Amino acid sequence: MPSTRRPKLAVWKFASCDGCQLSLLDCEDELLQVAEVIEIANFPEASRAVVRGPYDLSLVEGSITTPHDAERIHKVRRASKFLVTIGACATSGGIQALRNFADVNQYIPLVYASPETIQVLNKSTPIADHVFVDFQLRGCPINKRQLVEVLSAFLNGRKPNTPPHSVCIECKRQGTVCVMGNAGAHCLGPVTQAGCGALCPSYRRSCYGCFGPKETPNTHSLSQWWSSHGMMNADICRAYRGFNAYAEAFRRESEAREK
Amino acid sequence: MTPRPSEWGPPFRFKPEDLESLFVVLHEQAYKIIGPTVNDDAIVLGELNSTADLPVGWTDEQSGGSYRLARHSRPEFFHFASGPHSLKQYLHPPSVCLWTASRNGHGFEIMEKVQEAGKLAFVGVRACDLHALAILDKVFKAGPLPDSSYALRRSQLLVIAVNCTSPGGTCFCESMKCGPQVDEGFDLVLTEIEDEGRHFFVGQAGSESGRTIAAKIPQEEASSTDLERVETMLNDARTRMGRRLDTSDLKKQLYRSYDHPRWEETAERCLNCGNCTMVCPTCFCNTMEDVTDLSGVRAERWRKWDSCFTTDFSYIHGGSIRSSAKSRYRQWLIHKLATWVDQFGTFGCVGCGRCITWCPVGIDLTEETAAILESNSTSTPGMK
Amino acid sequence: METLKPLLEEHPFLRDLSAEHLDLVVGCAKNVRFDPGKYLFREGQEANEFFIIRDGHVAVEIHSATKGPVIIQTVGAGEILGWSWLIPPYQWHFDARAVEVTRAIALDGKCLRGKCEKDYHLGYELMKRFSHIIEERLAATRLQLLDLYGNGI
Amino acid sequence: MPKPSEEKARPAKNEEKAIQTPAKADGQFKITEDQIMKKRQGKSISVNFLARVEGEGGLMVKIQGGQVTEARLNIFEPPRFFEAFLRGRKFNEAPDITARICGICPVAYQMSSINAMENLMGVQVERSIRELRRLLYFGEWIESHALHIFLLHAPDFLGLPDALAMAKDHGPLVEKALRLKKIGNSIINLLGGREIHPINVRVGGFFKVLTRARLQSLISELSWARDFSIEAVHWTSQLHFPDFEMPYEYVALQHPEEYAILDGRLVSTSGLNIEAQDYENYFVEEQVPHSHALHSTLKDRGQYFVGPLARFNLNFDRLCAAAKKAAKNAKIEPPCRNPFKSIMVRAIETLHACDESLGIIEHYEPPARAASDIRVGPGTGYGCTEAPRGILYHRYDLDSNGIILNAKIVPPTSQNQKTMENDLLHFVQKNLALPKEQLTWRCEQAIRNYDPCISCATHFLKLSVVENPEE
Amino acid sequence: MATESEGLKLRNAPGTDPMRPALFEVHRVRQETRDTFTLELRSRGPSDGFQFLPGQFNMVYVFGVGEVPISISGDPNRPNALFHTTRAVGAVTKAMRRLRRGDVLGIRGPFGASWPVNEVSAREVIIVAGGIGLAPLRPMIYQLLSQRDQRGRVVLLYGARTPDEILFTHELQQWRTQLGLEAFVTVDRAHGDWQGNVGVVTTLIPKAPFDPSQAVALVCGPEVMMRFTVMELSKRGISKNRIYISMERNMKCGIGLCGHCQFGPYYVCKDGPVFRYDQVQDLIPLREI
Repeated sequence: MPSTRRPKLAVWKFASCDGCQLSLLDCEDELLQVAEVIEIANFPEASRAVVRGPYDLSLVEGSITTPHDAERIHKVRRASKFLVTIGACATSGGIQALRNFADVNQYIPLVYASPETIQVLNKSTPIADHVFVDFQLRGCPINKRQLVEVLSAFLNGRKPNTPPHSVCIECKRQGTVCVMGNAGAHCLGPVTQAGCGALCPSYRRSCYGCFGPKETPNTHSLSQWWSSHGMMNADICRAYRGFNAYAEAFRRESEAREK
Repeated sequence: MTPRPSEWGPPFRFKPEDLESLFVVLHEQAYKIIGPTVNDDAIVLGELNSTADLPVGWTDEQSGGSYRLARHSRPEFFHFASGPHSLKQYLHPPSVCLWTASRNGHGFEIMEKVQEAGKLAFVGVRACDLHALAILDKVFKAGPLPDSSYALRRSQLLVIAVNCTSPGGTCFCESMKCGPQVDEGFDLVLTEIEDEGRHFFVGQAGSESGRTIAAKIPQEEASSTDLERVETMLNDARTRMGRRLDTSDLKKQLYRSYDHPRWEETAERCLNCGNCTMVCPTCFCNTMEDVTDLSGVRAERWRKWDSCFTTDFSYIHGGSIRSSAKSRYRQWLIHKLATWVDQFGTFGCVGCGRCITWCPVGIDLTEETAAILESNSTSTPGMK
Repeated sequence: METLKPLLEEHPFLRDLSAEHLDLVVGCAKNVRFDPGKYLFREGQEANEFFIIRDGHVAVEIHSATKGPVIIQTVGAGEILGWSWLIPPYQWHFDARAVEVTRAIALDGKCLRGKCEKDYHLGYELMKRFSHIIEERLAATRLQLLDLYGNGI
Repeated sequence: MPKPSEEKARPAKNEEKAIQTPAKADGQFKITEDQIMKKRQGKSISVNFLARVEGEGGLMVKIQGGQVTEARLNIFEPPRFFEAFLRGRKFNEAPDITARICGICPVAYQMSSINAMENLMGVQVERSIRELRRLLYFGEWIESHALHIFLLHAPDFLGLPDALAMAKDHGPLVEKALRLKKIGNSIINLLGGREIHPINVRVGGFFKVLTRARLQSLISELSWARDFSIEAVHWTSQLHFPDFEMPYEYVALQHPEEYAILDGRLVSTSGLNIEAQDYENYFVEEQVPHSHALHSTLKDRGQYFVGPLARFNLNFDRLCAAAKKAAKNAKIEPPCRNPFKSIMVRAIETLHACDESLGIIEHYEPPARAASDIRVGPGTGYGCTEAPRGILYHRYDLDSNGIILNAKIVPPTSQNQKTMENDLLHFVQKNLALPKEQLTWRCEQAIRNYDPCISCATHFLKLSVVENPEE
Repeated sequence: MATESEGLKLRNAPGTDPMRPALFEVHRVRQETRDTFTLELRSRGPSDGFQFLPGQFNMVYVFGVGEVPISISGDPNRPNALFHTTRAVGAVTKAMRRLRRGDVLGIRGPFGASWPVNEVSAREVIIVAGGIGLAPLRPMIYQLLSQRDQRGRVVLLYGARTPDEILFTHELQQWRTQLGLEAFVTVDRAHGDWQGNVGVVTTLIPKAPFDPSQAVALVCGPEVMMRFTVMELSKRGISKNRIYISMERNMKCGIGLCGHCQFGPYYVCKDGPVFRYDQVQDLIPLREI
């Protein structure tokens, strides 16, 4: 229900490419309306003005990769009534979580001139590994229609329509011809959560998992199928090691195919 | 086939180049023509401007989890099996706005969305898909509270069916008694005949409007040889089904199979991605999505295709009724082949094979069902 | 004593007990009456009897330091209360408090225990009947634990 | 469920302060507020959190005895190690992986990486593919420039905190700006599938190419955008520009016929003229302790300046006629050495991008095939393109299976970093008389001249994981 | 096919689209327990009242939030007012609780099969309710008590979680004293000051005063509770074709077109929610059906 007081919004950035918070600025049609119904209280990418917290809604982008950020996220949580993570970095560690699979000892010879000046955690981890998250919006990047949907749902006190089912359902609703059945592509759609608009298949490309694992993903069966159709384990492993490599289901499957 | 002369017109024969005149007539009657056409490496349904848009020289090769568009050397228009699309896309669209509402003071008002439903003529409809249409009719039209938007779209439909003489690798309409011969629900049925350089169509009207349209096609009377040829080709098609399914006692057998170990095995392969339900021409399940704008002034209700393979599908407060993959696959298959019979007096499966072709990992409904039937004697009790 | 025999004879709990055994049981029975608020027994006390409630209403309670008495079950007319007398160390685990005027037949467990030791047939008969009651209570308790009405499903 | 630590909520007021404090790079160059207080005896300007830039950075200027002694751009955006984890990936994954370096200029990353791969494989794409790529890239220029001009940079000139505040007094302008930005985005959307991290580009071409009709759907909005860009050039020319000029060496790509965007030779205002693949022979990078981004310099010559001003000064004659005319009307011509005027140049480039895009659409014939065949082989490939912020250089070494052995990526912001600091140094020196609050704001503005893309800049660190046991 | 239990099925005013909600205004909000409340609604449109049969439900829409199925809890003989009693557990029901007098709701219905109104009229009726399950039974109680001259005894066995969560306490008292309802209430847990029964509702069945050879049983509550209740009722000797239960499933359309509420061969929305037990007894033990 709209109330007289506009809820206060804050946007926070951790390790990320900025694309997800940029999605908010990319809502060209809605941006001014958003500003009418929500007080944009703390959004450094857009404004130098900062309104003090606490914030009714915090959008958190990026993963935790430094000791400092591991502390900062707790402060953000304390300042936020409702905390929504946006994007693959924040919900699964992002592309930078690829480091989580590396052997740190192999990294040491590559360390550059003054490594002691930089403190980085071994792993890039999602926000929910550190603090309680009220809602996670998936995607690398998030879909801006879904972002507006989450904001609308928040403002109207309803559950956002961001179904956890497969990309396939979204894909077939659009009438897109399946690239897996039809072109034998190594499509991650059947194990990936919908939300992007089943974009890749509509461009005759296989899904590469930007939205992370769907609910109850059967990654094992999909890999088996690929494997029986000649795909090498190294390639299967790489397929799951994308922008949601550290999401549980993808991580497990890639590790199983790593040998 | 038992001809029904009262409705059906006399069989006639016409040249392939005169198929164009059919298109002309349909356009004259303000129909938008929907039919098979090649797009994105598949024979899909799309709007056809002329017969040039038909997939002449194209066919398909289908098997579990695989569909390949292929060239063939013959000049036929309709030499292929079911593609990824079905009439469902048009009659029960994947996403429909049912109404919009806007707030005023304490209250709000609701405005019904006027459903657009132009006159659609479907060309090249196979028997399997016509049976699927009949099933959708039962679901959406036959009950005490029919779906008005479906009924509206349905009422403006014209069906130019084609007898199927090119069943695919995953077809089993013969088992389901839904093909390959078109036997009901059409306005005009065509059989395309091509052998030894002779290429022609045999047509027959199945309704009043079909007769009117047929009359506009340059034609000659079909000879008894022509009709025999049709019969032979259909009989031949019956023997070339890529799959089969034993439907005798199927419902009872499946009702006894709820605890069959096969479900568990299938669940290990099943991706619960929902592809089978999406491509199925009869799967009608749908969900409602209530959306709002940012200001909270406008709201909309959308109806979208849904799938029983999601956990949300059976969610009630406290959790999902069907949380295991096993229970979801079981729900789908038993619904198609057993409970559907109790609900609508027919199987929910027409044997088009789409669920087999488009399952990303090639799970085969006929194979799963056979496995259950085969070992059912040892299985545990279920519903009587 | 004579007045109790017909009562006990008809009670479902003792129905079909042999005349001989019934006499043994009757020999251990006496009438009791509790005013509201009176305790039939208290947690920790020696458990030497059980009750066949004739009328009234008894709350079985457990006392918690912070919540005070919490009722976990109520027992009413026709029901059997108490089986701690059967199981060593023969101590009550709960409090039993009369909620209203409650009349019951108290059966001397100590006496019955002795008789059961001597006569295994009687012991078996009684054990069978009590195990049935225990099973029912256990099932009901499990349902209670499910917190059915709170969470749905 | 909340972890216990969150349940012990501290008073909100303290949190705020804590939260505003930026993430610091590390121990030795950590600038805490205490330290800043101590330095007040001298004087220092510090902006802990640079707003309206992409990514996270701060700046610090130290003044002692009326002399600016130090100016630093602190980039505390956490390093993400792209070059490290590109090792072992397949060549065709580079466009999508490197796109994730930056959400604002993903197309630039995709184009540079694709150029590098195609350079390695000796692929020449057909003309219409190249044209589609230019169109896609122009979409990014339009989107990124519109964002920077109106949402990030203009508020400084108007003394406002942000574009939303601007919308109050300049409503129609902000609405038009958003419309312009949207047009850039819709080009990317149509050709690439989505605005951020498009999915349709690949080594060799595209996954799917569009029909003429689909492309033509862009025409009417683009025509509007072209007209509005002329207005935008005029509008920006009316802003007040601080009197500040520096003797920069500008570096940009140069193409014989085009205002270079996709390819060309690297040239500079001081006579540099090399093949892009010789980049590493002429440019070096060094690590500075206060930043997570490497500083790039020209060997023996030091700092240089890439981006719109560089392109404008080096390639002015290749701008479309309309852009040249608009520049003339706005009284700006090369050489322009006032970095604050980059806002005008962006508007001019936007006009050029709209004009060129219309031309591409008008002459578009769909290619016979969406992508050329490619042959995977070992070798080294180089790619350099003009991101909205300046040249973006990629180099890859592949093995015979197309697996990446080494990757090097030099984004524009890291190349401009030294110049930015130098600007600060001189700008502050020149404006010491300004009240501190105003000077601070001006310093921020001076940094925003460069449209710094900090997320890009930081990925650049070579592998620098420090073993740090997680608690 | 479908249920044999009687009553109106899928009734809707002629000429209106069953997918389009009718507007109702909140007339009164009554907080029943900590999380359960009753809304009294009045039609906004021209209306001769809201006719329904006991056991039927409506799809209730809160503007901008969503729609949920909720059984009707009012008196079928007072069609001018529509009552819904529900617990605030999801987004929609929580939004419902925030509604105040004058706020507007969308209503689609009434839908579904009712309790066997005619079959019970000359018989003894034993009603077993658990928790919020009393709400769908309340219209039936009203109905039965209104015909008490023509009928046998009505026994209500009602289990709630705690004494604070007993619904309709005031009415229970009234029904008991004025209309002769024999009501027995039990709670799962209570403090020492509670004078009533403690224990699950099934424990009331063995001693409840009804004649198993005559009585019809109506049961509503969580599925587990209904399973055990049917077991106890069967022990007492009521045959399964005289036991009725009311089921809950996910519903989106309410009229059998969306598929969500499938329960074996049934659609709970149109073949139920009220089922005669023998119709579903083979389904009940099946898991995840």
